[in-house]
Amino acid sequence: MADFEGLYNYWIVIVLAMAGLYIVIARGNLIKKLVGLNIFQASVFVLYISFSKVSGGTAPILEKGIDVYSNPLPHVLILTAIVVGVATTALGLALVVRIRKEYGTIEEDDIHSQDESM
Amino acid sequence: MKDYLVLRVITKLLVPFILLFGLYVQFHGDFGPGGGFQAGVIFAAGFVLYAMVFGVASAQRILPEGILRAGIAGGVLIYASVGLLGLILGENYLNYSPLSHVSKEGQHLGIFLIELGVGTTVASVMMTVFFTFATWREE
Amino acid sequence: MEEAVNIVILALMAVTVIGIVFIRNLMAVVMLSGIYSLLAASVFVVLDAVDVAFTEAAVGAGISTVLFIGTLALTTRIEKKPAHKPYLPFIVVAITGAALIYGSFDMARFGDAEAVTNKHVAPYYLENTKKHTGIPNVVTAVLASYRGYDTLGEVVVIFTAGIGVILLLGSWRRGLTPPAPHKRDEA
Amino acid sequence: MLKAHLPALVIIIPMTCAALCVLLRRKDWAFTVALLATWASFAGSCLLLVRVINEGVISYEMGGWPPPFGIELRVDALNVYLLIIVSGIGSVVAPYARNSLLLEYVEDRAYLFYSAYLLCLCGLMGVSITGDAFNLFVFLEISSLSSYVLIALGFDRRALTAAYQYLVMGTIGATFIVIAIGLLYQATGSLNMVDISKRLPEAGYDNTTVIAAFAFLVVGAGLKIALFPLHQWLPNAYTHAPSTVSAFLAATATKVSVYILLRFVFTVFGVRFSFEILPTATPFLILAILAMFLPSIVACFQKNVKRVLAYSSVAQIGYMILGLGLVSVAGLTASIVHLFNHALMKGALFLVLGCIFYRIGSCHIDRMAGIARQMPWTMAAFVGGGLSLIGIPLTAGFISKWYLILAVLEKGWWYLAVLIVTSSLIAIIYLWRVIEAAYFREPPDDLKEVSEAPLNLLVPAWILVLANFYFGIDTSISVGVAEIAAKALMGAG
Amino acid sequence: MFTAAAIALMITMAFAVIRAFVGPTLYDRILAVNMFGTKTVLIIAVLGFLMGRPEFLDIALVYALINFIGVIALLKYFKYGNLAIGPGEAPKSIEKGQDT
Repeated sequence: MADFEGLYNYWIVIVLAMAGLYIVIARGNLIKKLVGLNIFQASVFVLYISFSKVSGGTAPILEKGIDVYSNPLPHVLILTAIVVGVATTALGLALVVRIRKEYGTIEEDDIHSQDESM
Repeated sequence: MKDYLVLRVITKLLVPFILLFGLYVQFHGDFGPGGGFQAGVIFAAGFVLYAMVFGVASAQRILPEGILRAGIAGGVLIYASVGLLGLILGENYLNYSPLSHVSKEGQHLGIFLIELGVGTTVASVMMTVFFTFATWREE
Repeated sequence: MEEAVNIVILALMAVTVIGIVFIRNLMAVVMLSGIYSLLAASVFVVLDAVDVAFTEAAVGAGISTVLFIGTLALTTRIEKKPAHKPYLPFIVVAITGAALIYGSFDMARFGDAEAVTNKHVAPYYLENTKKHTGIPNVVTAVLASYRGYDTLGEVVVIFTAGIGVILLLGSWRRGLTPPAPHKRDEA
Repeated sequence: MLKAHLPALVIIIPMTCAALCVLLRRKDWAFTVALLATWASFAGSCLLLVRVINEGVISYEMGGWPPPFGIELRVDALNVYLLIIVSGIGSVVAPYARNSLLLEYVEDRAYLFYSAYLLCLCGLMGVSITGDAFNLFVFLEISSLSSYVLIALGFDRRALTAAYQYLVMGTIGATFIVIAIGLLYQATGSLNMVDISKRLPEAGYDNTTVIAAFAFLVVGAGLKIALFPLHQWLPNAYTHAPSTVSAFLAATATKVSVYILLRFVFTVFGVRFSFEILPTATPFLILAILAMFLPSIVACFQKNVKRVLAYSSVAQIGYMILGLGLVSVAGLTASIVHLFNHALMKGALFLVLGCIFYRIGSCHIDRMAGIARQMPWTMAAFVGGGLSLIGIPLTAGFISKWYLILAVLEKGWWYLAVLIVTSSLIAIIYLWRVIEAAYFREPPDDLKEVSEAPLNLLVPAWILVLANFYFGIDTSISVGVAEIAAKALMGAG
Repeated sequence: MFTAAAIALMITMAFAVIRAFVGPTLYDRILAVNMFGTKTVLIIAVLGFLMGRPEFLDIALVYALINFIGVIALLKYFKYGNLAIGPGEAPKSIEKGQDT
């Protein structure tokens, strides 16, 4: 299994991401779904950043006497992606608040049964 | 929240420092970690703290809705117009080099300005979103 | 040392996620997700992504948590017990995870300086940032100048979220009855 | 001077105007700004089309940084085709929005509605024009976030749950696309689409990372397209969204997502990788055929006409994917032409439904009984759009089916041609139910007094209906550009 | 020296996570979250020195701030069930019990 050395880091992150995705798909509570979405996205971000690490490198802030820097590009992408993520969360939560007002519940099953009885 | 003297005094002391720190992050982002987005969030966090301890109503006296909405749009406009400036000065959109006679200086100035735009929009949006959530009632 | 710290933090993240999956008290879930963000931010620090860590801490642990709490204040605190067994989601997640792990086989190994990711575009930024922009923080320079258009998009995304929240929640208190249809034009 | 900067300007104008709307805060000013912005970007797109036809591919370096280091806007025939669709529909729908019930509903926040509308337009156009994989994600999210908001503005409370469902599924889709882009970056070290496609052979076509990237991309884009088994969000979203929004999104949003799939599968991964190394053509064809039939059959049993049209949209996506799965210039031409024609017919039909909703406050098939007597022009427009949807000769819908059947026959798969015709017959069934109710049934008592829809709603709807007939006769632009685009896509591999 | 500190901090972080995990009451959890935040601040600072880039103290500062605000939000929610209330306004009671 020496071939896979250096991949374990990715694998842990992948498992974390999948746990997040599981929460999104399997749970019926609207807030919990959003928490899951956050975890899913945050884990994907960690995966991206893992790509950028260079052993022995340091943060890409140029300084005299340092030669090896980690790759700055994934950092930039993830900065943008985090912002997109929080924007999505804010909108999702606003929708949850409105849904709670209109339906009186934030459970998917209850909402379905209310819609069907209409 | 009128009984919590410690909290109120600490908050009063702390908020200016948080805002100052926000400004530091805004303008120091070129040299260390940080930048417009982070600064905007920290700046907003200062007001969020104030609003939580002294009530949203008093926070909104300092930053009324109109100013925040102008900030939301203003940041985007600052960013977009810095880009347009490059276009008017004969280069491609978002090229900051012609902002100064030395290309490097122009880039630096451009980055400074657009980070300002980012910070404005982010801070205004975060505060607006928080105020909206906090003051929303079911009836 | 860094590797070890990384592994320990990832393990803590795993524990946190397990907690989030099983705990039904939404308050605790939100708190744990805040912890998850803090841990992710620590991983970013260990992996040299300080700017990202900065943002994740401010956003994930700060603003997101406060917004979640604000929502809980307006809704409810306890999640209902799931009614049905989640076989299908489990299969979906297993397939997705397997695809990602399959995809990882040919990835550059963790920390490999010779990886193609670190050879093509990235060195250009590290070499030229100082010359082109005079800014030592490469991330800021790439963010604001080389990929400034992305950042413009990012600001617009935040702008969209802002007006979206106002549209959805701002002053609907007057009542939500939609306007009646106009059967004919009023004279 | 401005001509050189057109690729940037068509995006920047709606974006800046969206911010201006918020700053101006007056309903009428916001309306004027939005109208001018959509028209300006439509004019810009038309000029770009002329330039692309004359000069070939245009590359615009954002910020003056050469690709792959900076972000490149890359305009070829396919890009400009999408730009025309989005901005064209946007220009027709913007004046329509002014008098709809939606604006009365949002009242003093009308300016925010226009802002969100412009952002959605800007996001969709940004996706269509960019040459950078990650930038595509950013603009995709601008359009998605604004469409969640727009959908949630529907009058029914189910609009909220529909928007939430779309938000969750859309975000999963977008995150899958991000994963795919990350894997591609990991394999090639680049984010520029053209650069990635050049460097992929170096990474090796048996590279597991690239294969996984392909899978994530197809699923992610499939979620956004509402490709058949991943379509659950679409019927709810389009049914409960306000009519203006349904018309705009149904005509543009899924088209842009199909574009993402086309662009990645053909340009970035390349024909050789996507179809020769990986056996993906057959799965695409099977999904396409399922999508052509199952949602159509479901549509036949719906009571809400908007929902009928929404399911029909899912079915129509099947035709586009069918053309893609044929992997030939003819098939791709049919797909791309159908992007355009479907935008015209669905835009027209949803706008007509908006007119009906304005008068009777419902799109339920029983409430629409006998409506043709009170609103003859409106229902005539519906029939016109419906004919195009079915694919009657001399309409735009016929052109796309014609090319699709030609492409299928070129491969010698006559049974597929039979399937295409059969699925059109199903379209006759579900549209006939509506027409039968509107023309041959007695109206409900309380709706006998309804009068014709106001002109400012009727005119945009009729413009699109007439466009359906125009592009059913004169195909030089719609098919001509689509052919250039299809050849470029196939040749890129 | 810094390594030893980092290890010790890591262990305390693990304890804090476990406490947040098992509860049993929400106040235990809040305390755990608060303590966890403090430990993260410390570990970032320590890591900054370990990696030879002490300017990362900036990040530690942000953590400290954000953690403070987050905990205040939590506590305010528990006390008043709402985040907007100001001094002198009447608190709205929230549903009690069901804390686990």
